[in-house]
Amino acid sequence: MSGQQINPDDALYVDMFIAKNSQTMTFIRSSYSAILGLAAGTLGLTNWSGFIFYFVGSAFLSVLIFALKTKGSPSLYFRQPLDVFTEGVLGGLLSYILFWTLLYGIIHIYD
Amino acid sequence: MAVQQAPSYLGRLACVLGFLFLFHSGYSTFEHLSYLKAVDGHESGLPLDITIELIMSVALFGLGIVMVADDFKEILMETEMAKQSIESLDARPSFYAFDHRGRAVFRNVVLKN
Amino acid sequence: MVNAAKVLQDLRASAERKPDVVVRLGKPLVESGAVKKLDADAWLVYEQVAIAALEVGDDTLAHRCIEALEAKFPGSARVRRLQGMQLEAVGRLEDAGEIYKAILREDETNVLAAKRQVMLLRTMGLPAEAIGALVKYLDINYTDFEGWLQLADFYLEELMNTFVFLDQLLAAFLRYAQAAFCMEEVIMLQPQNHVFHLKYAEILYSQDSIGLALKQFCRVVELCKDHVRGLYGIKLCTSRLLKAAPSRNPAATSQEDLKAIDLLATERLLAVYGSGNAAASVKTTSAKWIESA
Amino acid sequence: MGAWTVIQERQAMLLDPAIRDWVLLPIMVVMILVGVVRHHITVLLNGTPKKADLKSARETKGLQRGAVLRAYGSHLPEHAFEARKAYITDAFEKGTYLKDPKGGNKPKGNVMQDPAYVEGMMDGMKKNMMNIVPQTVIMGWINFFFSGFVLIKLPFPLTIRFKSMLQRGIETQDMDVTWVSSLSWYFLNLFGLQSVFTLLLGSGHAADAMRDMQAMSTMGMGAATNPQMGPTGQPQDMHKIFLSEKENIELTEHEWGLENVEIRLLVKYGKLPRSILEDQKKAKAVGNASSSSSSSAASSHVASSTSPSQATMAAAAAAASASKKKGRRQA
Amino acid sequence: MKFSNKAYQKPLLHAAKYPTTAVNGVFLASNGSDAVVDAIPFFHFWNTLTPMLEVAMTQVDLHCKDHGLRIIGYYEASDKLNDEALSQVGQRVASQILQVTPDAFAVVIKNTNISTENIAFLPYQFKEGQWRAQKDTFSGPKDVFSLENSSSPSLAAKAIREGLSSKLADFDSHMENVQEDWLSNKAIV
Repeated sequence: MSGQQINPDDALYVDMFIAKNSQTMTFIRSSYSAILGLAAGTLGLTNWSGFIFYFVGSAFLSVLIFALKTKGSPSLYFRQPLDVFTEGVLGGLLSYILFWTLLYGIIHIYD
Repeated sequence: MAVQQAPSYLGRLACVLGFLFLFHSGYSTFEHLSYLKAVDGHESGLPLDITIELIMSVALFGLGIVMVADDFKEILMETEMAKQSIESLDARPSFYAFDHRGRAVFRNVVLKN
Repeated sequence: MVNAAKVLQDLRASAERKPDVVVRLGKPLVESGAVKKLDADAWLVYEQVAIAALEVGDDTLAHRCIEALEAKFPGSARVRRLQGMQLEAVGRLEDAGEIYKAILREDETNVLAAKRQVMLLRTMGLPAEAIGALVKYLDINYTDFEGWLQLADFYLEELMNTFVFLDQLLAAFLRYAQAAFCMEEVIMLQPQNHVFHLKYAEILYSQDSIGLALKQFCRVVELCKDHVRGLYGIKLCTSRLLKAAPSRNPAATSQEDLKAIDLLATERLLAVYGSGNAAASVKTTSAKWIESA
Repeated sequence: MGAWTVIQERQAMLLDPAIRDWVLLPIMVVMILVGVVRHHITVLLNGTPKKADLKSARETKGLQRGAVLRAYGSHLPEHAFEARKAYITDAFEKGTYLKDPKGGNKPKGNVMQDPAYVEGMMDGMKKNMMNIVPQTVIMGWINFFFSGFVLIKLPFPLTIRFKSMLQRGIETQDMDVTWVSSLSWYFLNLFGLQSVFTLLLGSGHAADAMRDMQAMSTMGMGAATNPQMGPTGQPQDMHKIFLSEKENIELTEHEWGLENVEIRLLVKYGKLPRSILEDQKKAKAVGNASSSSSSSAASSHVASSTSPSQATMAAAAAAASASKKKGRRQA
Repeated sequence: MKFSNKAYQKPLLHAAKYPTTAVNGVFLASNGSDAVVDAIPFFHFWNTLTPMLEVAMTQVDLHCKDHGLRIIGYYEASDKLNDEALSQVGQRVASQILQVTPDAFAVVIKNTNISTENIAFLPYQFKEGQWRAQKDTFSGPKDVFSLENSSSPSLAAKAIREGLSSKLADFDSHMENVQEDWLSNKAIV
């Protein structure tokens, strides 16, 4: 069992900053999914249209992050550049459903 | 390093405005629906203006929240290390001594900005 | 005001020791009371300004900061440590020692107080005892790389002093070897930090292990692109090794590699000096050095 | 299924707005408030870390020393690594780092008599209680007052399998799956409010539903994080751990990371093709395989490659390290 | 040895810029005269390590050849307040200078005098096989060690008060940022 090899090809990362960035991502994603949920509920979306709305909204947000936050070069901030588009999307889904249901119920179910 | 950045006031404004518009359109929808129910009309989709307001508010909020959030940090070790000087990496703040010349040098000096 | 707080924060983060700058910026903050607007950061600023004030001899300012901290956190070990430092600064070393002892009596694992005790011994002019205390501390808190760095510096500081009994060269060799040992521990704890490799490399060079030093200097530049000090180190080592007879040690760098590395360092150094707008005289001097070495 | 939901849609129930005002929203608000309050209480509780004693700190740090050497020893030159290896294996063998170097061999009889263990367990219990109690209370509150309430309807259809989950507390066969009972609304909130807490409290907050779930399953196991306790909560024989670490260290072969650093540097600056490194790696792998295939060949290989200069160097290094250690001890 | 204002001021500013660590550097004189015209600051950390000292010394040598100067002395300030002894490292460097320049000297900065009107230099000369502190110097223009401008100490104190020291660059800071002009330090003269 040999010790850890020094491999020049492995880029080295600052763990603290990886965590910090994913925190920032979670912050953006979760607040936005709550807002998206409110909007979807107000619109009275049901079934698939609601989920499609969420993913379209998330894609829009990803583009915003890509353009404004990473200035078009996500590899500087994420280990995989695609993380900009995927990180936190599924995590926000539960909040989205909650607020979607809430507003849908308040506006469209109750009289 | 955990350096706070100046908050983005523009971003905050966008968030607040987005939320207000969202609230407004939600209220409009509510009123619209209760009106429909009052006149016993049939629910058939929302009016276009409310839909547009909703979409706009969501977009505005997205823009705002992205601006409000902290900037990303560059995660490559090399860029981070290259930014720091030898003195800061070799620093040992818990091992400060006080018998150095600092007190003598600045004893007669009023340190002003 | 916002700006001063920001600079202070940067200085805290980088841990650079610029007490005069901190006092220049922090004094108006503390005296005007603007520091309270910084919320949670305020207490960090108080601590930072207090220590800096002690370093430049502004005892009233230090006292003010420490009192504010004492009022907020009565009896806190960290504040009492500051009070100890205050006593240290004015030369009441015995009283300071009592404070640290009291802190350790309550919590024997308080590393901050233990470290202060080490520095207290040094201030008392007992470097050997300070080294002993630090070695004892590191035997317990093995992972504290700051402690190892300090121990390395203690050994290097010893080099400044006059040796009475030992043959000077042998003594110097020993000190360098001890410092190198400490740096090895630091490198194991923080292998990605190029500065520690650099310090280790310079110690090895001082110790005349040029071959090893070269490899460490190379590692520095590998970890931190175009690191000027590292490149200078490489130049120095290669020129010495190329002049000397080729080593028979199979682990040593081969002649052709030496030449290639030498060329590379030359090229990078010239590029670094060429890209910035360094002063003309500095540029010509360094260029001459680079080409002659 | 589609047809089924359409029919259900037509026979929609009418919900009393009072339910919305007095049940739906209050549950949500209470959950948010409880989350915030609990966060602050947890912060307060964490404010007083318990004091460790010096000897057990030394014990754990000593063990760490071995682990660090194994993981990062490759950054050191050969002589430095070997000197440390020799020192640490010796120290571990003798139990230098043990709390009680002489009698450290026997584990204590009854764990419950060890105050440190009991304290650690109480600490973990306290934290877990902080997680469980509020949730249990809210659940009891909802069960007591609002059981059997239908609160809201999901805007999307679900299969029949979700019925038991969403309509807890309502025993009807025919109601559409998308109607949500009060208890299920509670669960929906528990998971969906994460983002709200992130916004209110910042991330890493204590009002984390996932943590609640874990707390429920590891109740009373708070002391498991204590390094002296095995996974079963039993104190372990530290000397045995040290000995096994010693064996690991002995098995660690030193492979110096700076062996080819010059080449790597040249590659980094594009002076040499990248393939050179791969060729080297392959050559090394082949060399290793052949040397391990027959031990006698390996030993002769080692013997032949040890040139006189190397031998003297190793001796000098050993001497230097010995003197260093002596120096440190004397100092 | 007559110290010009520049040669007196730079070491003090160097010591004031890094008040917590030991600093060192060299003095330069014109060829064929013993007037000390300039000083070049070297290091403020890792003073006991030799590789960068070698680089700095050879670079200063080259600089001198270009400007018709020679290295004539060495200065250092201990990090400890009351320490005015020439350190081992200082003795070694000064002895090296001595091999080339027979009139070489060393100066230890008196930390207590840095921002006062008093002269803050304690000169050392190599006599009878070792480096000895020369007490009773700087008493007048006829002395072995003297100041070209008698108001140099107060000028230096004023410069420190005004924070001029932050503009000084030594070899350590030059290697962190090659833009910094450590050889002539034009920003402070």
